[in-house]
Amino acid sequence: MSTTDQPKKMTFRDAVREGIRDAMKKDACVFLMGEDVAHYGGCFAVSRGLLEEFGEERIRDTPLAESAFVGAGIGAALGGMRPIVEIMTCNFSLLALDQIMNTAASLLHMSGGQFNVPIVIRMATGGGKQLAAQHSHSLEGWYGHIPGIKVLTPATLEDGYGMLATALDDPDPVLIFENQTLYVMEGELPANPGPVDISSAKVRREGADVTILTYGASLPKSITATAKLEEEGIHAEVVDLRVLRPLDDATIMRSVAKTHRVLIVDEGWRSGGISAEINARIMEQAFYELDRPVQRVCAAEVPIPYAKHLEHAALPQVESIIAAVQNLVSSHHG
Amino acid sequence: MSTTDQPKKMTFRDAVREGIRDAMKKDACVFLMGEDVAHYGGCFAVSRGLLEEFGEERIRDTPLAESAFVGAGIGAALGGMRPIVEIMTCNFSLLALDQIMNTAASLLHMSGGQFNVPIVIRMATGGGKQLAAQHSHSLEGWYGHIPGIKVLTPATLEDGYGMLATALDDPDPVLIFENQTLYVMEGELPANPGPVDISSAKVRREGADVTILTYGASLPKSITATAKLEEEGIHAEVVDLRVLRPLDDATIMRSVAKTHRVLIVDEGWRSGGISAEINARIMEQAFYELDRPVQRVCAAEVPIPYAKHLEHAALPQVESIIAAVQNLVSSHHG
Amino acid sequence: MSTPLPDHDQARRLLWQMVRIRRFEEKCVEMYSAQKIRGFMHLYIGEEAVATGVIDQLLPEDAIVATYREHGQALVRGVSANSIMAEMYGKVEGCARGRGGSMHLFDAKTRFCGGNAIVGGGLPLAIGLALADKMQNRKAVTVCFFGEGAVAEGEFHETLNLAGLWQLPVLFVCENNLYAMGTALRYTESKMEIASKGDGYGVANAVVDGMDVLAVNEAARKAIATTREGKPFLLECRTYRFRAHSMFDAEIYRSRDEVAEWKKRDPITMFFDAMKAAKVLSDSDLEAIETEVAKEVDESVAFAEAGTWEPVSDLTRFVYSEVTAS
Amino acid sequence: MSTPLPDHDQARRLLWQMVRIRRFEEKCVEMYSAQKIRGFMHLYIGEEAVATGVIDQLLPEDAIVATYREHGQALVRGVSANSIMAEMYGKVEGCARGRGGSMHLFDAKTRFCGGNAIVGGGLPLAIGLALADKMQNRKAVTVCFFGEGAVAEGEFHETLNLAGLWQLPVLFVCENNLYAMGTALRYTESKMEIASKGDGYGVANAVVDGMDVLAVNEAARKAIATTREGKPFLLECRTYRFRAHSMFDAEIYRSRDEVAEWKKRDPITMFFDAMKAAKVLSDSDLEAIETEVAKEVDESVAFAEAGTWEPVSDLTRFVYSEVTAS
Ligand SMILES: Cc1ncc(C[n+]2csc(CCOP(=O)(O)OP(=O)(O)O)c2C)c(N)n1
Ligand SMILES: Cc1ncc(C[n+]2csc(CCOP(=O)(O)OP(=O)(O)O)c2C)c(N)n1
Ligand SMILES: [Mg+2]
Ligand SMILES: [Mg+2]
Repeated sequence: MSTTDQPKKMTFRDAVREGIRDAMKKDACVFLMGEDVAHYGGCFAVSRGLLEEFGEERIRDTPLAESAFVGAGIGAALGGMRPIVEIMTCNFSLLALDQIMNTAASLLHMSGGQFNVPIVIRMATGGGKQLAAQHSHSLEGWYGHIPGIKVLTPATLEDGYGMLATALDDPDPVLIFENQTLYVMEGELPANPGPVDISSAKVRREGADVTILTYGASLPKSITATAKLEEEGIHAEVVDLRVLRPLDDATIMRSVAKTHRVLIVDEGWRSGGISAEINARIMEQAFYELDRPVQRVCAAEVPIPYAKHLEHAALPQVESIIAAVQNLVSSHHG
Repeated sequence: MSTTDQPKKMTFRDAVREGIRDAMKKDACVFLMGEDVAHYGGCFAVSRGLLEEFGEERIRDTPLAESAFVGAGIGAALGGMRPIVEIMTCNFSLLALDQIMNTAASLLHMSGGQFNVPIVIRMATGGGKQLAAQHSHSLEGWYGHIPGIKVLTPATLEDGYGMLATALDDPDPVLIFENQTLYVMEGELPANPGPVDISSAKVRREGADVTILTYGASLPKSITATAKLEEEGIHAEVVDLRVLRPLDDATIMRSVAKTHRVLIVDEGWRSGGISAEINARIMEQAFYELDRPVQRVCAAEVPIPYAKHLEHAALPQVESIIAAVQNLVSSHHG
Repeated sequence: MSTPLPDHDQARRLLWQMVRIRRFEEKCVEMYSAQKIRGFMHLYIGEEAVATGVIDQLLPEDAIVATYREHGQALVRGVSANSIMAEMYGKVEGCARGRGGSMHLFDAKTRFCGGNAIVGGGLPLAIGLALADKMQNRKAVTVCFFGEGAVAEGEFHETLNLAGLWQLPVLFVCENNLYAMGTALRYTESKMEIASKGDGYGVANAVVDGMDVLAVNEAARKAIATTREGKPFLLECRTYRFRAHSMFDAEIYRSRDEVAEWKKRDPITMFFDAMKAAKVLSDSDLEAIETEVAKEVDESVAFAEAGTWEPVSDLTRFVYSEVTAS
Repeated sequence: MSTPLPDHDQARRLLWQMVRIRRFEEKCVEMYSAQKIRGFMHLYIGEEAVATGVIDQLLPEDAIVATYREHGQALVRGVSANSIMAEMYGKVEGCARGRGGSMHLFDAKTRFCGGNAIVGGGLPLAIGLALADKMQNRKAVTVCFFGEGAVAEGEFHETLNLAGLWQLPVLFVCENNLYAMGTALRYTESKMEIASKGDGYGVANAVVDGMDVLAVNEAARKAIATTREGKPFLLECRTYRFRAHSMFDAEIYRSRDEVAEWKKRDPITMFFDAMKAAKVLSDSDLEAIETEVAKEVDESVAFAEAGTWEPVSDLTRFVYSEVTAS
């Protein structure tokens, strides 16, 4: 086992790789398939080395055929395997969306409970690397609309490692969105890491003045922002949503009831993103707790541009988070 | 011309057909393509008779190849044509989503303003006909997340006829979602019908007590509900959203400021549907106008089942709208 | 009929299955008119020889992936007529609790993996099932039925390539009935030969007269022998649907003459006449079958009528599994 | 080189275009290292003969659809080196205002319809452009470039079928460089011959040595003659990329020997040596070209350096057109 008694320094990428490796060691039914996962070592080097360790059958390169290999993963799951299907990035997942929505998400209900689909689909998500419009989508929140799937967004090494294990144990389709910019994030994987729950949001930083609800790449940005805000005497609480479907309403509402002021930070496009749904739930469940209307910092509603300054302006940033919080806690009405 | 000086009795289906016919007569660059639009006469008989009138080139049957014929429509639009591409139902549009999001919606921005895409994509949407999970999606609200496209949801004969003309004049991609259950709706097409605006919501019924924001098949249901509510002395205003992207915030907020109580009725799944975005905008723009938290009546978060009673329970209905309104206007807090 | 004569048992079994499909679906039409069945319903009448001939060759461990036109496949596979009729009634006793209806028959016991209403949607699923069998060293095969209309979909291409590349035990059965809804093959395929498309993927293939149950049965036997050795196979069955595409089709796209012409090659009549001429079956066999089947069909209606509605409170059950992760 | 000898002008033009691509991209690498260029950048080095040979045969009214590996196509088509370099710098003077970067070069004037970063995504677009030309009775053709990796995508299949079915004037140019990122063709195609896949769609096809610019040029001439008559054509060019897939590729999937072997067939060297031997070109031609190209490339850097940033306030421009519906 690659797990140890000591916490280990590594990157988020390494943690995801360890998660895959340990899952494959534990269960012979687990296999990884996707474009360039084997001989190339994974587009983001996540699976580097795994081909040598597990062989071509279980670390399986696929042709560029997103619909067929995702569908094949669904079929393999029905057939008793525990496939981890990697779609290189969520931008290409649109090609497999029919299989995801019309098959994976629907099969159990539509078959009256007979055919559950224990597939895990991993994909990279997000912008920030100047990859332009067709390679910078953040679609995780949008996927959260689909009943029948679960949507995970790990943003810590522990989750990068542990969510996969839990997802593989889950009898239903689980989508894991790994933000591209997090792969290089360094941290410590706890000793003897294991599965983590995939049902709760987590308070990553306590604070009484304002709640920041966020996930993924916006989590570290939000944490950085709170340090700055602390200097100004603003104590912000940061909730890492972790799971976008099903949302953990209880943790969200608890924090709302504590701070009465809420900012949602989401790298997805604003209209109809996960930020909208959270707004609606707070409206429905905690309206009378609010001192101010909930605010959002999201991606601008544009295909994300290549130029650095434009891309920067299009995405949530530490500065925009700070400004939004300052505005929320200022004494005047919005 | 099929237009006349007299209003004409017809169905919504006929109105859409007249819209296509008149557009094709007016502009030789307009053509219709999609599965079964020609020799079959259209899955919902919308294009019945048009093959005989315009011939195989302009009423063009396609193979089952949603991605390629939608992409071909985009290319034809770039090449100076004004294609109307029919995707039989929105359920199958998932197969073309890459072309819609990554090409049609992105091209103009990504090319720095050089390549606009004047395509119109029509599709049927919605449940209510016992067609089960894979044939009952209501994805129009979900499509509203995508910058670069416009999303129309005609629910009157006038809009069924006129939105197409305006959409064809629009230089950018426009998606028109025609609710399946509306095709048989009877009404009058006004004399000399013409293009209608595709930027505004419309108050279809005035009322001072509560606002119902809705569109598509839920519009007639809402209107029916208000008649019942009227008997109880509840005066409900009904706003037909008409356009889900871009949303007409001004009309929405005007009604909110008038009634202070809002119900959104949407046949899409609740979480992350258009109802969520409207919630968020009211939160942001009219929070202090609200007497009560905004409420939603949406589709249950399930793949829509076949059995009539289950399907009925899964979708917004006159009764559920009435109950929600009653709850909203009742004197106690929700 | 160039295939060897079957023995009495085999002939009787094939005839019986075809008659079951025919009579069952005729009853479905009746029940549709009586508004007991709703939604889309696609009939297999005219195409019975295909499902019958193919599925007859399967073992219990094999899997089936079908389309929305799958009553025949389900019946032959052994999904009970009762549970299918109840499904179409929308009753909880149906093979999908009434949630799927005609287009979504499911039965885990017989590895009947549905009923899929997305054209081409079942193809990737089939190779996945086959991949699972292969990776777990099981000798099972997966049979995937689809119409000729599905051949134009990208998924056909992606799937056949993977099947050929990974040498997966899948039998692809193309039910070429010449029309996809109302669109004739000549409007949808630049090359109308379906079977030979397998060549482009290194997938062995054959064409068979889909109105001739013996020919289909024999072709399936050979194809499955290949498949069971771990090689994919594409079998094109040339057939015809005698009825409209679904219950909503005015059939303006084909002539009555064309339909009449094809009906002369009714798979049931043709087969029975040949077997009778060859003295393998007699009129009394057919009579007995008809009686037996009539009883089965009537019972299925009674069963469906007596069925119950799933409580509305169960609507949200099975969006996710009820067994939680261990 | 079995193709007829070109005259001096043609030979010079082909060499010049190839050298332009090579030197321009070498400069791009430099600028990438200097962090002036960011994001994904895919080099065409080694494959210059393909774009050069094909695009040389086009008329101004023809359209081009390319991939994310399209610097070469853009340059040969006449998109200015200045505007391409500025684009990669992210400057507003770039051919897409700096919004597209290396993967999304666009130029309406030359009907250069992009730069597409979705593998296979350009194929449907190309038949649509061709359909528009055909419906409007224009004699233009559309050329669609794509890698051999795209062949496995469903869109390849759907698109070739439509092109064959509707007889559309598209030249499909498959740049078969043997790898899709790090995945060798043998891991992705059950049948590795690309050109002959056209047969399945009734699309005429040919294979050509993609390292031999004259052979490509001649094959393209013939293919385009077919295309201009309204028939699609699939031209497979066997080539090789000398560099990594993108700037992020450790190239663990192929051996240095293999790369070295292919470099012996450098399209520029091979062509120049042959032309020199045939006395069509001389060293001084090459020198003049190098000087000319060096100047063009240097100027493009100066142009890009001098360029300006699009104001952030313009971020939301062109999500929708600025001209409103009339
Ligand atoms: C992806 C998709 N597109 C369109 C449809 C609508 N549709 C249902 S059946 C059908 C025709 C399919 O024809 P074919 O594959 O030949 O099968 P057949 O009905 O003839 O058995 C169409 C277009 C669909 N269900 N799925
Ligand atoms: C639909 C899609 N899937 C995956 C990718 C990631 N990707 C970019 S280039 C590439 C390899 C494509 O290879 P090929 O088509 O042979 O072109 P080449 O890069 O060799 O020129 C991959 C997998 C993508 N851009 N689009
Ligand atoms: Mg058919
Ligand atoms: Mg390649």
